Amino acid sequence: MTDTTQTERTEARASVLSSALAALPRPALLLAVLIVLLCALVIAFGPVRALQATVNGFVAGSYTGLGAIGLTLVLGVLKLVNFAHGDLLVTGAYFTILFAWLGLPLPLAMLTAMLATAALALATEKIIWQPLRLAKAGSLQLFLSAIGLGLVLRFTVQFFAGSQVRTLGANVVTSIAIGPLRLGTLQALALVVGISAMVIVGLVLRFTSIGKEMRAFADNRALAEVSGIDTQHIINVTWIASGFLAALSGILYATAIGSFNPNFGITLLLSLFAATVLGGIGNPYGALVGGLVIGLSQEWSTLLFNARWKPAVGFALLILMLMFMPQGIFGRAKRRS
Amino acid sequence: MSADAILEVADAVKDFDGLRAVDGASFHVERGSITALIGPNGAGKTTMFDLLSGFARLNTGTIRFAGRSIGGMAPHRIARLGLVRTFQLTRVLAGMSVMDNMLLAAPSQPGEHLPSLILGPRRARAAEARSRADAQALLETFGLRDKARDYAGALSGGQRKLLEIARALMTQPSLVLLDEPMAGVNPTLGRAILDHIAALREQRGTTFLFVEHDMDVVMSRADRVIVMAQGRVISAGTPAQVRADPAVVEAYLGSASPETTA
Amino acid sequence: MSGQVLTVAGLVAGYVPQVDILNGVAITVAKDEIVTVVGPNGAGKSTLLKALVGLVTPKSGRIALEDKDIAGLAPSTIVRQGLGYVPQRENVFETMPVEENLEIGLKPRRDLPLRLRLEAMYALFPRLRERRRQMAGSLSGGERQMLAMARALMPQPKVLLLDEPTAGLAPRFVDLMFEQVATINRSGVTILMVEQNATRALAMSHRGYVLDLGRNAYEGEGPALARDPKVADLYLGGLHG
Amino acid sequence: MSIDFWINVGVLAGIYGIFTLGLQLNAGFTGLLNFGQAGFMAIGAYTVGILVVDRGWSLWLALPAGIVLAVLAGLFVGIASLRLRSDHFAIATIAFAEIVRYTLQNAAFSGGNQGVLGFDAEWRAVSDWMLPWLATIGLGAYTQLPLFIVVWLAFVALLLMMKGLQATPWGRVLRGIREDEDATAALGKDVFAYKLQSLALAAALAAVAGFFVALNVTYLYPTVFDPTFTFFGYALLVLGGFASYGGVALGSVLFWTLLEGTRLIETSLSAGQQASLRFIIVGVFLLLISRLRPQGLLGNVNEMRVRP
Amino acid sequence: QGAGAEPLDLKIGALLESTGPLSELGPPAEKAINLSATVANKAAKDAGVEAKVTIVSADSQGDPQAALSATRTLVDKGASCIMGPSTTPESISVLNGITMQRKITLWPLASSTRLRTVKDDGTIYRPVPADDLQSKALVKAIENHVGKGKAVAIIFRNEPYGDALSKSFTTDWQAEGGTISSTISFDPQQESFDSEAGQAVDTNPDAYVVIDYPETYAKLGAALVRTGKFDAKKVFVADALSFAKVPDNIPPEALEGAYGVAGGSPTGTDAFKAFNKLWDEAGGVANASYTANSFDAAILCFLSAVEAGSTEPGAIRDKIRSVTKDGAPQFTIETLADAVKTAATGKEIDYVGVSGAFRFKDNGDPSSSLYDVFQYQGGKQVKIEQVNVK
Ligand SMILES: Nc1ncnc2c1ncn2[C@@H]1O[C@H](COP(=O)(O)OP(=O)(O)OP(=O)(O)O)[C@@H](O)[C@H]1O
Ligand SMILES: Nc1ncnc2c1ncn2[C@@H]1O[C@H](COP(=O)(O)OP(=O)(O)OP(=O)(O)O)[C@@H](O)[C@H]1O
Ligand SMILES: [Mg+2]
Ligand SMILES: [Mg+2]
Repeated sequence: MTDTTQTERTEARASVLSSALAALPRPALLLAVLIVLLCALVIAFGPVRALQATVNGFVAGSYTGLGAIGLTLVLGVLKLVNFAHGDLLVTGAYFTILFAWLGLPLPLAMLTAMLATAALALATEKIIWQPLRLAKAGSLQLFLSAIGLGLVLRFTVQFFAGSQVRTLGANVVTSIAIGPLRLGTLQALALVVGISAMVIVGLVLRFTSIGKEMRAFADNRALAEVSGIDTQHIINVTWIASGFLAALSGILYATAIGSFNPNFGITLLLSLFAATVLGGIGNPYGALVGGLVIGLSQEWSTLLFNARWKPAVGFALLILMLMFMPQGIFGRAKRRS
Repeated sequence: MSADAILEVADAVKDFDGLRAVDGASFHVERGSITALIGPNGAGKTTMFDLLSGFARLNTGTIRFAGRSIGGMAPHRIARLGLVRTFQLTRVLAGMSVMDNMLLAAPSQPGEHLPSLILGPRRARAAEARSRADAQALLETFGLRDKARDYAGALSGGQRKLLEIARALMTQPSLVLLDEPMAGVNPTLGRAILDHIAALREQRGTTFLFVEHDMDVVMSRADRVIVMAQGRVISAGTPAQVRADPAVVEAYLGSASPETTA
Repeated sequence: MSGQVLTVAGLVAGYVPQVDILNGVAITVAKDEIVTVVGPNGAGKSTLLKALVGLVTPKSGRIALEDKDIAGLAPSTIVRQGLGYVPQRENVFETMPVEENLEIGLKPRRDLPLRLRLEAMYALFPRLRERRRQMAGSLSGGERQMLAMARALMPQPKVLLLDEPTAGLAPRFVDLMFEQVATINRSGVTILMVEQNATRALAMSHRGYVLDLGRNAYEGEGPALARDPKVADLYLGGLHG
Repeated sequence: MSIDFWINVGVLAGIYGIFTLGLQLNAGFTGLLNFGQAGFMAIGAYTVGILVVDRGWSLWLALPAGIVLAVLAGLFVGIASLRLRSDHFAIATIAFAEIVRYTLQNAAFSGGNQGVLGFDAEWRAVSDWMLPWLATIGLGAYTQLPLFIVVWLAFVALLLMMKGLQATPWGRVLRGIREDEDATAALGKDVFAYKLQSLALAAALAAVAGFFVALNVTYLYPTVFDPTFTFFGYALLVLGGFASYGGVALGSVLFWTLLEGTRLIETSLSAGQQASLRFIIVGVFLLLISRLRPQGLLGNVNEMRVRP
Repeated sequence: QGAGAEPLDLKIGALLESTGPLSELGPPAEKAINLSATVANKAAKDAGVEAKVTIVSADSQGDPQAALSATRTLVDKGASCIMGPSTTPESISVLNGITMQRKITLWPLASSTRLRTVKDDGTIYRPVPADDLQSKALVKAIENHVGKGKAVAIIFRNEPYGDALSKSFTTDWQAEGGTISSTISFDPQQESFDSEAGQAVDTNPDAYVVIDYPETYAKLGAALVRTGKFDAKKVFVADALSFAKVPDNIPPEALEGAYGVAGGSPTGTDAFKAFNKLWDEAGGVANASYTANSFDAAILCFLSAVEAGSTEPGAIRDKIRSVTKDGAPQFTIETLADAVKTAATGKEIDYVGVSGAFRFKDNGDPSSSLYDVFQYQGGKQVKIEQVNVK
């Protein structure tokens, strides 16, 4: 008896708190928390160090976030844990090398590489994913195929290009000075492209007809089909977009980081997934915000701990955030009955 | 409140981001009765079931079941107390056979706990045999005998509903909440099931609270009827009383009162 | 055969290769008819509708929509030829707001003005207008059913397949739904409907079929079929009143 | 190629098999996407290493201690994150495993970057005791054979145990949770407690696998326990078949035969290209197998189809 | 014994990180070992000695477990010595698992002192100096070019190599009265290192010690330059960043003017130049760190086999000290044919490698205490001085 009333009382208290918090939309809440943290860091470490770490966090976050947009699309729309997504990034970067080597000027080589990667992504749909879908393969089965595809992509690249480190030759040492703060020129580019890509994809999903169809497909395939949506078209578009975005981020990554080998995709993959899930699967804003949160937490942590703990701190924060925002940043609760 | 109430709800309130789905509802259910909960679509009936079964948390108000306050209790604990529900949008365990769906619901299977499983495998097997017989009988009643070995995910819409009800009864509950048990069920089979429910009430004293839109069923089978509209209880009483209540006619029955359909 | 909007003959279909759920079903629906299919749970009624709309691929048999063979076509193609379908389960896009659900419904007919169609649907089901911004997944059972119906009506289909349209609806909406079905029918939409609320459905239908074990069991004029004592006893829960 | 080589493949198959039994219990039978299995393995293995080397414990005492610690870690992770949605749980467990790995790499108690060495003397004694005995049947030359035997004895025993457990009402509750945890809770099952048990048991299995990894490589080093281990585990799980313990054994043997057997392909390519080709072939095989048998070798195709 | 009895068909196993997290190390190591076979075969032919070297290679994947499998395939293919692997964990598992039992010499490029704590039965020979010597050379170099007792920032890649070397450097530097202004270790899997770079320059040290691989230094170096407060002339790199020519993925600004140390005092020798010429002529991947060491190790194995007149691993192992004999006639890569001729007669020789002279201690570590201090000038390694450490 007593313990029931006890739970009820704590229940009540918890609900007052949580309803106060729930009144704020979660992204706003998150923003508030981040700003408070930033202020604390500014007080503790001075504005220059704290703000520089913040700038660095944005850069790291934009690499991850941009890479995650294509991933979140495929995961959200096609329910496919694309373990090969990192390797699509790699393919994009190496296609650029290939086309530049064939004589195209670099910008043109990059554009061609993005188109080629999009075409490749579409080809994987025809060769691999479509048959599996028809066989009603479950998500873990798709995961296995994605592992296989990832191996094929990565090592095909390595077969032809070798595993030694490559560069696209961009100047990675110039930086923009904002007062005492420094931001690499190409890093700034990555940041801008990352945010633009997110906004564009977000707007397309939200407002355009194809975007709505994609969301409908993501929600319920059979119903989308009987609502007259050409589902195969949706799938194709999703792959093309995902391949294009993957190549875009792979190329940007290769350019801004300056050196890479065929492993960079697989190394990046875990953070891509983390950003995707944290932000809410299928949500491009979520992917970028998720990436930024991870980036910020890692870079901020270097103010407090030795940088060797940076990845661990990032992961620890990820767990904490998931515990406090069980729906993710942009996710929604589902009705249980 | 009535001394013989198995369930008492007082001033229950439930909000969903700005929308008040249950708005201070109070009612009680008498032990051993068959009570119908009716009301227009969106009245908050399913939400009320969610609150009763622990799937949603009350904002304010109290719920007492068999003398205990169960507001805020976890669903499994409420179920173990003997209050079991079915879902309006059916939730069968798709990747398990129909029989396994039933056996899972069997009450007090010692084999479900590792220590007793390891210490007394015999008892687990005996309980299993008993449950299997019970399940078989229920499936027979619910027209699912031939489907026992099929995956529940391969059932038709109505069959899912039937399995859901049978599974709830399998737990040998003292109070069953049925959310639109007859929707989608073939009327002939539906009658047999209603007969079975009536028999269970007679034999075991099981209490039933069910949401139903089929007024023939409500009027002919329920001892008491509770009417909800816009999150509140607007009327409660015998079928005849409720049917005569102008508020009910206005809010719910409309032209569809049984007189006009029969 | 002319005049038949929908012709199904010798239809055999199932979900897995080894098991046939439909064993040679034959039905016809003439233009402007309301035809109701009733039968026990698991008889294959939903499967029949799924086969018509292309979600289940027939193994053999003929399905024709106005003399065009549509067996084996993709659902989206079939739907664009003027077939509307309301599934029995999972019939709304749960993660999308009500209004977007309706918007998606209009896909097969890009020529119709969205605004007008939305207004028409909201006029039909005012409850949906109130809930237009709510996620469909959090609707109540009855609201959901209304949305499912409205979504299918958006593109003004020639033929409407309804799988238990009144399940879960409050009596007043059951009436409304049946009225709507009649109205829609009068406006030139042919209707094939599966109902467990069989007595009433048959009463308003031109013709009816009883399906059992994947086969035609009985057929006849709607009200007459409902009055047939054998049918009533075996399938309709006995005669009321 | 030589028997030694294949014995090694067998050892790996056995180790990954034990490891994946836990994943199968979690993912295949409870619906828990545990991607932190490598973390539990690391905890088990490092506990043994540290207790033996730093504390002077006997290996035989340290082994159960390793299991206990892994189970405690499983309970801890479970309590912290089992209430999360499945995709969040997957990411949270990966994060946990990575935290474990980085801690082991950066902390002092675990030898940090220099790892732990010299915990296996007692095992070597056993192995050396077995070798002459093996020599009597003409197998004395294979120094890895004792490990192979022990690994597979353990694997088969654990596999039978898990299979047996799964066939009980206890296992049925787990499957209920896999299908729909709310519906299972509505029937009175304490979903959380069962998930915890599932996770803790998987952690114990991971610890056992970790012991054998340690004995096989004779050295404890953090990157051995990186997430790739878990990904491989899932790969062979799916290869063998979802929700099938027999599939784990078959999948593991097939996977490792494939992965290591491709080393034997001889070409005139450069070493780098040869190595790439090997993984291309592995990748193509994985794609082919999942295309030809999407339910996995021993998976149930009907069960796969009824899932929404 | 020795000469002419039977033609020698020597198989040298190359345990390469062809795939996996360290796969950038694979191609240069592979090329170095292949070059050694070409050079050795030519020398044998010129010397008229019937000996042939073939390279058999396997992929260690940078992983102790995979390294075991890879080594087994090398053994099956008849390898008598094994070149590589690059990391301590791989080396230990391969040593304990295989090479020790079979008495096959293992030539790991790992420089961690941890390897010394393993009982290796005399099968380990390291063609690279262990960390404790190198750290002393770094101390000397900094003292010579920056001064004693100054503040040094250490930046290292968080791996056994960086970890161990940074520790011994810290001890050695502090023993000489110097201070460490900051020690920054970074995880190689990260994409950006701007915070790490910022921390390093923020302490405004007199010198930086950078213990890193080229692949990560390309990123870290760029980040250092981006801070705008970085002076590459203050940098002292450890041997993993020692190359004849700065690779083109490393921004020039990150290394121009930087100092470094190279064990065995190789830079500037004729052999070193000859090797680099050979490398460039062969085409393919650019030269990298440790290629000379891999090359030398393979040549040593070959010479030992010639000396032993056998490809039996145990026999080769016993002859390694006879081909690196102090006081015996010295030969280099340019006079390799003569070395083969002499060795074939069973006489002791002293092969002075591209990476310097070899003196192996009992534990198989090089005992050479000579180090070159070099500086990168115009993207090229230029020898500045030689230091002797004890
Ligand atoms: N999670 C939620 N978020 C927002 N609104 C909700 C949520 N759950 C329920 N509602 C709303 O609360 C109201 C009550 O819903 P409930 O399902 O209880 O109705 P009901 O009486 O069972 O109706 P029906 O007879 O149609 O099933 C509905 O208007 C519904 O849209
Ligand atoms: N996805 C499926 N896989 C395999 N079998 C199925 C599947 N769906 C339905 N079935 C089987 O097909 C038969 C007919 O199902 P169907 O849904 O057509 O019945 P129904 O007549 O619509 O019944 P209800 O009135 O209960 O909705 C049933 O026996 C059912 O078990
Ligand atoms: Mg309801
Ligand atoms: Mg049906």
